[in-house]
Amino acid sequence: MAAIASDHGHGHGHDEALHHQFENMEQQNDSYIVGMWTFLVTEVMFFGALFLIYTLYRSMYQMDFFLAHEALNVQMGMINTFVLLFSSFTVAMSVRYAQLQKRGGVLAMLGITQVCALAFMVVKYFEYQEKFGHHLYPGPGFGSHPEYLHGATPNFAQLYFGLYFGMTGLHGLHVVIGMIVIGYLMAKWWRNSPMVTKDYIPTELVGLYWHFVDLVWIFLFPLMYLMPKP
Amino acid sequence: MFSNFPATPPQASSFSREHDIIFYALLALTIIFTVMVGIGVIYFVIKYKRGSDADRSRPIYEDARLETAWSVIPLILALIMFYFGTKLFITMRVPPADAQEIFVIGKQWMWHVQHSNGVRENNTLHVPAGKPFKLTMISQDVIHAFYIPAFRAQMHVVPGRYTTMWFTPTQPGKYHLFCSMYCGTQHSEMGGTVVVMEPREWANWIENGGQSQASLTLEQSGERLYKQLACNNCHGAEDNMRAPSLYGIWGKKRTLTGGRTAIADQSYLRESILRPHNKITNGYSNTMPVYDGQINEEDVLKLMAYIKVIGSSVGGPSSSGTDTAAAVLNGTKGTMSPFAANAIQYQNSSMRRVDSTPTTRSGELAVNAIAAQQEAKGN
Amino acid sequence: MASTPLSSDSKHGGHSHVQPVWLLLGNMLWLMVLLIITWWASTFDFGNVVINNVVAMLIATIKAVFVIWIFMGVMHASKLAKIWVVAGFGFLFLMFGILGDYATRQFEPVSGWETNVPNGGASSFPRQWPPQKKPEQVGENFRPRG
Amino acid sequence: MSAIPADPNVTAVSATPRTETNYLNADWSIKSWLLTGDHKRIAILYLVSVSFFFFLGSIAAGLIRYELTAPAGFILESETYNKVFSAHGIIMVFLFLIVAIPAILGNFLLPLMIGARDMAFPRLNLLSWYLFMAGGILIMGGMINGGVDSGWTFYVPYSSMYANSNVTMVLTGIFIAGFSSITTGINFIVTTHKMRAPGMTWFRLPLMVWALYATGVVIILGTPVVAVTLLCIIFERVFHLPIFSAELGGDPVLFQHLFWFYSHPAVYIMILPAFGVQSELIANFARKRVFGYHLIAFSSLAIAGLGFLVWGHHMFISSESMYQGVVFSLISFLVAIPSAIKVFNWTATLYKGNIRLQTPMIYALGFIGLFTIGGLTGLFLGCLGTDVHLTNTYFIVAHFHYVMVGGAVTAFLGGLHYWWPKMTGRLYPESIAKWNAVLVFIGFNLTFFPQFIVGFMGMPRRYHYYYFAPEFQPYHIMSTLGSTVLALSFIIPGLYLTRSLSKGAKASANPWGAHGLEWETSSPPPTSNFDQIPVVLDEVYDFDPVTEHEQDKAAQALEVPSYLSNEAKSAESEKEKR
Repeated sequence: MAAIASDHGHGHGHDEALHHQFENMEQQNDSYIVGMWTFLVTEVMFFGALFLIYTLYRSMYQMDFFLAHEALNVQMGMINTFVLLFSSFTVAMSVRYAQLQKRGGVLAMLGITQVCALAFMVVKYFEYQEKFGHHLYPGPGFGSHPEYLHGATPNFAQLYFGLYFGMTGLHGLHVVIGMIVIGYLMAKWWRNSPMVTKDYIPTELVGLYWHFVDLVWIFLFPLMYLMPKP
Repeated sequence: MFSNFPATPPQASSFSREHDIIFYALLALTIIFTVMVGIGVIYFVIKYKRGSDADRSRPIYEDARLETAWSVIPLILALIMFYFGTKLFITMRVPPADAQEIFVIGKQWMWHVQHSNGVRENNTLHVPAGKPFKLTMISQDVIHAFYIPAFRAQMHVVPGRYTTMWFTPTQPGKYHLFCSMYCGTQHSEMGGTVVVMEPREWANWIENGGQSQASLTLEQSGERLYKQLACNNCHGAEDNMRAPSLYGIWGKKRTLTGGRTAIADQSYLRESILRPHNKITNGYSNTMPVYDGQINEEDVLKLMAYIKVIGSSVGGPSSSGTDTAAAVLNGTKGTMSPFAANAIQYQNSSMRRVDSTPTTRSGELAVNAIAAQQEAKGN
Repeated sequence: MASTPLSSDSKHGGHSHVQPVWLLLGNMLWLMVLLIITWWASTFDFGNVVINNVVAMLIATIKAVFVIWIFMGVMHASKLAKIWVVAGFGFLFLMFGILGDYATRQFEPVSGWETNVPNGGASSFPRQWPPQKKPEQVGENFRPRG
Repeated sequence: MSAIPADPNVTAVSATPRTETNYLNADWSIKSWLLTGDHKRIAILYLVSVSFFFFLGSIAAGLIRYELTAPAGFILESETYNKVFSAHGIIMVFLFLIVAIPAILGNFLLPLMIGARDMAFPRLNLLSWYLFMAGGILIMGGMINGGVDSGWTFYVPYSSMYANSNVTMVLTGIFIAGFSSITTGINFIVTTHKMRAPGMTWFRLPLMVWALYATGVVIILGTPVVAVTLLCIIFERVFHLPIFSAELGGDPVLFQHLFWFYSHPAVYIMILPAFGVQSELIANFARKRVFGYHLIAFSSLAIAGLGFLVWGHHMFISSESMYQGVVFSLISFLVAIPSAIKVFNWTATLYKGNIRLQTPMIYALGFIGLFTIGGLTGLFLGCLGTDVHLTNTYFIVAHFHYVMVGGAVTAFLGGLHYWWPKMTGRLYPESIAKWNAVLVFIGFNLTFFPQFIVGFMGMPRRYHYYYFAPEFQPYHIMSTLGSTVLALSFIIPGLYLTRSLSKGAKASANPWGAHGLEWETSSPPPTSNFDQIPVVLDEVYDFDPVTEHEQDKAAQALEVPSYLSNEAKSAESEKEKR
């Protein structure tokens, strides 16, 4: 094959945010967006497997799962959903400000997102604490206080709480990772790093991740907290 | 092949022949295609080796007809093999109605087999040639697989779920029995022998209770348990306020609360014993205690056998006393009436481990018969 | 370059499309309305639990679509990104084909297949825990080593 | 025609002048290796670590084979034996096969083949290696610290409740190694989509790139599923979250569904890149464009897609529904067709070629034979009636070794030899390598063919003892004999390839006279791959066997020795000049 010198010669006149392997910003931005979506697809499959397990067991043990779910606190779940939806909005706003290169706006919006994430985790903490206090954690001591089981068969209630802790726990882990990443991004903005100020893509990627975390919760909430009586 | 250097497993069940025909057909296809590709490769390599004077003009790089041909022809052959393989598989998965049931429990690392008349054996399975058998299997711990190469029959044995397999042995002899699903340290030693006997010989064997003795048939122990657990307090001869009667329900369609229906088969009954609140018959409330964790797998099998007997009776409890007694005296012990079997409780008032005291099978039968006669008089 | 939006770099508009505030705000409020509808629908008895479940999942899916379409900017994203979104969820549904196994067999929810007591208890077949070194060898085929 | 003549004799002389600095000698510090973002250096890091794991896995394989020569064993206890075969499976699957071709050859070649300076995400690529090493170290740690005896399939409830070995640590390692796989997959996909040189259209891509792209798709869609499934076992063992526990109403068979939903496509992660390597080798050594380029490219994608629809054929007898079994059997038969197409197309490529029987070509021809047998014996297992008897026996062991070792490992060795001059800038000794390739073929068949027979006879897999069935012994002895030959044939390339690093003759930019962008740059390539990004004007595999044949004839008339010795001579003369 012919090797002819291309116009996109390397090593002249590109800005600081451009990495060496790319020819121009457009290629770089496209690559990052496609890469992030590819990653989100793996995340979809990751949580998808858990949703599949949950769907199967819930269809098998409808009554027990319904009875066991009565131990959850719907108000707290609602509050958390509101908090996450709102934080999704603030992240979307921060991406907008990043595109317009308004540093103050970005920092403010990411700050609010951090507060929301923290609020989410605090509510989660109280929920978990209550479940632990009621001996609803799977394992040897499970269901030693049957009044909290609301009449569900202990074995299947254990299955339900196993999935509850597994799925919300993994989601919580994603929230924590999101908080760390947003914190890192905020530090970059704070220090006026050209990596973020010259290029809105890092902010956009973090935004995509955060929306995905919100997305998972949108499904988790009705599945875990709002179960109809079979 | 030489007798001490075999290359094929023995054929000892009704599936073996059909399986081997499909196997050898696939083998023929494999050989034909491999040889075809092999000869093609060798021929081309020799002919078009660098420096050879072969004609290389006008090479072809794509040919729709050729490529379609070698997509479609293998596809057709594959579909033919699929058809025959599936046909055999469906035969293997659907046991005939007259198959005699054997229960198999797998555990680390042995097989426990219970014949329907209560004879038990460990790591061996005695079956007669020419009679279909259905194995209902469950595991107590991890997943095992019940594998008899000579029968070309294999099925996983899963905890928490019954699996079934069936076969008709054809050739008397001794064959390998393997656990083929990895199950732990002594996986390779979890196995034994399948002994296929002449039908008459087997009848004798089963009559004598096999190797280990069982004083009660599965149905009899089931009935004893039924009484012990006081099932009959609620599930009487006829439907009453508290619970539906179990007489005559075997295989019947049941209407449940909420309009759903279910067939009263093994799995339904099993579930209803262990977790009755899950499927409640229409018109009843959830009053039955949960036996989940209260009774073990063996007990469920016993109860099931007993419920099958009363569930299959048409006329209810009062009709069969004398008939069964007569049947027992004649040595037919297939469908023993619960009341006949019930009498044994008087004989064995103290609970003893089922297989701890070896007694002869015939003696036991005599006891049953006497008890049944007494009972018939009482009626 | 510093004063102009970065979006002007790209001729195609692409994903650097700046979304108006009213769209983002409106989307959030609409999602919150949907959330309240979700809660309301869960308390409402449609007469059949299946309908309830379907409605709940339908609303959740609508919410997800709005998050993906507007917040995540798929609305303005490249065709490739759109393909990945569809493919991702497509394969997710493919995986739910696993449920076909359970739908096509008479599934037995079996529990209590053994007692929970570790060492025997009522069961005549105690689970060996910890596993014994040698299992009991009974029957005619006791197989000596060697 | 291209700027560089197709004839190797001319190429060797008129090769691009060797640039003094290349990616290997750019910086000698250890730090520069451990913090590199260069895809070529990462490939070398992978090569070293994967070879090490392959060595460990092979030792386990040898132990298994020798133990099985005696019906009652003579080296290991049952418990140790179980740990050894589990170690063999886990190392070979998760640390060798899934990684070998994509992460070594794929990493090295993908940017070179499409004319890019690097992968789209170099730092992610490096992270992938670190995750792989972290996973590998955890897995090895778990094996040393208590071992793992649940087999590489980790079926519950054995792995979740009954195994007394260190399953948790090993699973954590596999979980982390899975993310290494995912990052590699993301890199492949984005690089293929976004980093192609100008003029490199989709249908000018080498088939290797198509195969790697398909592999990337399978990785990112499948791996997260198995990751979360294995995580559930970790949860069950550590936090008592009962997800698959039959005692509490969970379903152990669900685990198998989820596990095979990944692990069947994982088989394609192992074999698809091998198909890619195979296409490259066949095209180059037959000096001819691959027959049915489009069909091969699309069949790679078809295999990747259909591969996700056949997981159930691992579960025909595991109490899966009969109806689903029938459906899966049908799709399994269908997925065999794209593979068959590939085999036929490779064979047809040889027709009217100008075939050179050099080492990589011998591996490639061996691949065709072994993969044909491996693929066709797969039909025995996809066919419902015969699967009932053959599954869980040595038949299945033989089948997947024919695909995995006969296919993937053979292709890996062939590809390694083919691109060795490009990777290291050195030539390997041709004659010993050629005989060794034949030895691999013999050793392999001797090892695994008897296992088909013993499997048909009913020998279950993962059995430590078979003293109760002595009729199996002759086949095990044959197999062990073959494994010894096979082990020898794996050690020899290790030795001569290592030796060639210092003693081998220097390679020109294009020692094979091959076509493809990776041969346009010097050997070894400079750190930024190309001095200038190439513009692609030609179709892929633009060989001309007729002209080449004429040139060969002319060269013979002039008594010019074959180009390889020519190459060696020129290298020696260079040495003398110095």
